[in-house]
Amino acid sequence: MIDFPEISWASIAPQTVILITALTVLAIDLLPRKIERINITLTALLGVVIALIFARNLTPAYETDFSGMIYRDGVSIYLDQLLLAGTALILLMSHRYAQFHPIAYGEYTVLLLFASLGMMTISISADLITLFIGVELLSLSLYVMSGMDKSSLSSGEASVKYFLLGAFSTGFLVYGMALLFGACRTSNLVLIGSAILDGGAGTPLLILGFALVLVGLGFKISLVPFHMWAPDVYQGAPTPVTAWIAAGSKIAGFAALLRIFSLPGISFEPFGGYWAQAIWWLSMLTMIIGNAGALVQNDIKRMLAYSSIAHGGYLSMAFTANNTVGLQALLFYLAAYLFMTLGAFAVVIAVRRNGRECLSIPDLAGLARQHPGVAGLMAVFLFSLAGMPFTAGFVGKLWLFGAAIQEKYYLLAAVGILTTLLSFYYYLRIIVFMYMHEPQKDAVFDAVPASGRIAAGLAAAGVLALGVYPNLLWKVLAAHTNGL
Amino acid sequence: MAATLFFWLCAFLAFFFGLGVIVARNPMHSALSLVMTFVASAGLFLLLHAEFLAWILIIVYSGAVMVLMIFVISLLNLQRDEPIEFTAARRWGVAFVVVFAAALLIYLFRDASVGFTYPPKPAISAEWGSAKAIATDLFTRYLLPFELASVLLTAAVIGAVVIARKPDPNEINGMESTGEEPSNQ
Amino acid sequence: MTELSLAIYAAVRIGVIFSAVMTVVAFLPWIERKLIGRFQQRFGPYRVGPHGILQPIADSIKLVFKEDIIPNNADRVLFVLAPTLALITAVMNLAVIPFGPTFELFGISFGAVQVADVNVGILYIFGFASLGVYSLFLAGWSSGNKYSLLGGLRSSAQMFSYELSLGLSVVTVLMAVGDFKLSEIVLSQEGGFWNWWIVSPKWFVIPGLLGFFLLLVSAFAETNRLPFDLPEAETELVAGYHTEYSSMKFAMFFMAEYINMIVASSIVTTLFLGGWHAPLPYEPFVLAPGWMWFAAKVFVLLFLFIWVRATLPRFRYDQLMNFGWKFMLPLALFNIFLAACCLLLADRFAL
Amino acid sequence: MIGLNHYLLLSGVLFCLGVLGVILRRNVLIILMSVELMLNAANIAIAAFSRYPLFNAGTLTQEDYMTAGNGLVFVFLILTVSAAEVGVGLAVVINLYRQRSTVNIEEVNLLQG
Repeated sequence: MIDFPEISWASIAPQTVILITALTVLAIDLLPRKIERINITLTALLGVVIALIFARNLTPAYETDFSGMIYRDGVSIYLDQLLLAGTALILLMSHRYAQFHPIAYGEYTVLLLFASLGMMTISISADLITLFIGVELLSLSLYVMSGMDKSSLSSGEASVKYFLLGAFSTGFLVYGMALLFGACRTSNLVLIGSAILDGGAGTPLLILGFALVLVGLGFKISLVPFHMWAPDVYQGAPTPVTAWIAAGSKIAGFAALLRIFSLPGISFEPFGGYWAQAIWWLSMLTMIIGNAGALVQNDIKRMLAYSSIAHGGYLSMAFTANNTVGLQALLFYLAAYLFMTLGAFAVVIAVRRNGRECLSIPDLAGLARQHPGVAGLMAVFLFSLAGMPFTAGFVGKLWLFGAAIQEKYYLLAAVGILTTLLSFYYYLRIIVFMYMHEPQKDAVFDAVPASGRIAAGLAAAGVLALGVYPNLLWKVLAAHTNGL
Repeated sequence: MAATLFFWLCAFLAFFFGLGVIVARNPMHSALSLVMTFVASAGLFLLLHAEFLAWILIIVYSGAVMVLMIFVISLLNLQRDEPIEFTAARRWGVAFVVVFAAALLIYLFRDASVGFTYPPKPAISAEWGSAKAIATDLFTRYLLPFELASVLLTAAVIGAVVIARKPDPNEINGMESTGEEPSNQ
Repeated sequence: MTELSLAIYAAVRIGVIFSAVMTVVAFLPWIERKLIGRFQQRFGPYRVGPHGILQPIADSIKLVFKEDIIPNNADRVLFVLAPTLALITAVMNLAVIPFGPTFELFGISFGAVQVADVNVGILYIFGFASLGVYSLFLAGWSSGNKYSLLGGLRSSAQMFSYELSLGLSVVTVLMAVGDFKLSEIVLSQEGGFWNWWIVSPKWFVIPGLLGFFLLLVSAFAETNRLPFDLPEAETELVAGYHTEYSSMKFAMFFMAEYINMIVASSIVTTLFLGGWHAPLPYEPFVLAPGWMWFAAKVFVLLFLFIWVRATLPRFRYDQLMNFGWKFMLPLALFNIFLAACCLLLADRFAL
Repeated sequence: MIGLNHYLLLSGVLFCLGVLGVILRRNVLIILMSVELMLNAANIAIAAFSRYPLFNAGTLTQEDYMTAGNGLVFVFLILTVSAAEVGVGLAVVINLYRQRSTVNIEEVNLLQG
């Protein structure tokens, strides 16, 4: 007989709750009676809220659990909360979206929850195996979700492109992990860390392994040479799915980078030298090409895709800086990025004209006349994405650039600031259209439903709160990053 | 001696059929080459004393996954592909991969920790690689990833069914209005 | 023992087992035709030799001398490969079947009547069975004939649908024995038919019976025998995947099918019917050598195969799929659960 | 005598073949197969690594590494996951084929900037 290990439910409580919620939704959806969409949404929201409560009550323990599989530190608790908040917002948006588009809502919700579960698995991983399964759970769910609108040719195309590039990147990720395993003969990140400190740093296997893992994860967070898929997938996928790819998948990707490149309990000093340099280039390229690409876009989703690529560049700056300030800035900026991106997408989903999505920028002309509230919220998100003062985006950027300057990466910070200035052009262009252009002929915007208002409002509250009182999060972050 | 021969046989087969996967014009031949690559890899696993994995590889990959793949190929009635065109971008891609491969192999050779003729691990028990050893690890230390893998399979089943089934006409027409052009079915 | 003598013993074992099975395979069609004739109140083969006993020889002469045709639009390599693969995978499976315990001849022990006692015997058999799927599919696909293609598609869909319940029905026995080794599984059923897994009190009979039923039905499906012979349904598909085959290539499929029948019966025997153990552990029964008991059980099962063929009509395709996925698979999963509960209970009360 | 490097070389070559396949081929299904080739290469590497010991372990002892992890479980889970991935991938491809009647990735080009 096998002696089963002690199971510490407490440390995976949020994940367990999300799993149970997903299965419950699946069971509800299987009931022979037709189920109203609102019931599915409410069930899922309830589960997410319960999980959020569990996540808030967790106390960080700076040691591995589940025989070395997970690491429940402050960072993971923080990321879990962030991802759960994001899931709740996406649920609200999807509810509105499914009213107009033929997606199988029950299965959609289940997959959405599974995707979130995958992301939350990444955030607690202390082992390459757990991390890999988390990445795959997240990716598989998102491949399917991006193809769920059967009435749309572009949705099918998006799912194929996302799948192919995603599978390709998985190949790199797995091979990289195989080499890491080979270099240290263990898949446990903590042990890999101690093996590196032990004198393993600089071995070819290790370098190659980390490089391939970086390529694999680079695809997932669309860092520049690996970003080709992002614009097409963002444009083609159903909008709430795009939002979750932009926000959730990117946060999860950075969580994976954090887990691998700053191994639990150890800073990445041992190989900081190699990684700072590699990520310096990636970050630079990403900022320049992401922002340049966004300049010429006319489709909002495509523009947001390039904007999200550019933000990946800002975020990865923290890995170059490779210090505590950088880590805190990264975690803060992830929260800011989550709220402003989801907010912008929430508005895009909420605003419709004659039942159709307004996907090109001129479509939004005159929005402020009819829906001043929604237009105002959109302006807040765009200002924050651009980095105007008093928004979360500003504080986050300041913090990130500060971390880079602290480590004397002046050129990187300068490029960051310049590209930020550049980005004002394309963000403000939307605001100009919303406020200063006459509406198009016979353009009447549909009424914006409550779910859309709530989602956008909550996101805006987050953006403004973090922008005006960054101390709210600062203390939490200081406490959570203590152990690193 | 026999083991050495067996290794070279499997290695040659794996390489030969691996090449077959990417050069065969007919998708069916590609798929069958992949099956043979998996069989050869299973041979390598046997040589590494990973008996259980070797058979799992054959049963799961050759027996289920690739049959599914072949099934799809013949359902879609795919004929021969166009020959590979070497555009400039592709030429660069090939050059990159070849350089990358050379770099990879040089790196591996340089590594002091992996000697060319290093003998197999002496301390490995007879149990190593058996179903029992893997099961014990899977149900104790790797319990969490194992459970997560089952969640992943659930997600994959749901996803595959949802996306591959024919759209229900009511599902499409019953909407208040569809945002984009209708599909061409 | 030196390596050389080991090799010689192994060669002897391979030779004996292979020739014995091939003899049975040669006469099985005759037995089948005779029996079916009787079931249908006619005589069956009667012309060649007494009671048609030389019919198999006549048939094989005919097959060898027939013209070997390869259709013009066939994929030539795969067309030739398919029947070879069918025969090879079938024969390979014979290697791990424990036909009998250690036997002695002229005072020399030849080891067990089994070519190789592989550690993961069950997986070995599943592995080759799953490779066998390709032979039928490739035969259908490479013929360049739509009936063949349909037959091939059907066979692969059917075989991997039923492979699931096949695998799951075996899991119950594996749980109880705790080993993949076929010889271990046989040894665990020592001492009378009440210890055989089909009725073992260790799990209160029911999971055993259920598992036996599931395995038997899946085995019928895996060997493409009636009522699961849709891949070659004459009335709809001419002859399915082997429509275009003639001469020796056809004979290979034919042989593979009969070997597969024998392998399937042997596996059922090994897993559920006590392998080469005598039904009663007492004097007159245990005197007969183990391989005889094994052969007797296999013949009973082969008779069952033929009996079913003579009795049941063919499934419709959708019925086949529904039966596999909606009945067999859930039942097999439930059976595993049941068996696990029974084993736990038995363990708790030290039965 | 076959050493670790033989396996690693083979695995590296197979990995590169997979990458080449993804770059060169335009048929979605063959791209998927090439990805499987890459994953298979990783599996061979991991299995080989767990069979051969670490040469220059520093203060960490051999036991530390042995208790650290079993690569075969890693391989097992990678097999599981990539099988699921193929399942989903084939479904996605079927969906594409229904909509467009093609599996050539170059003909799938509605979305452009």
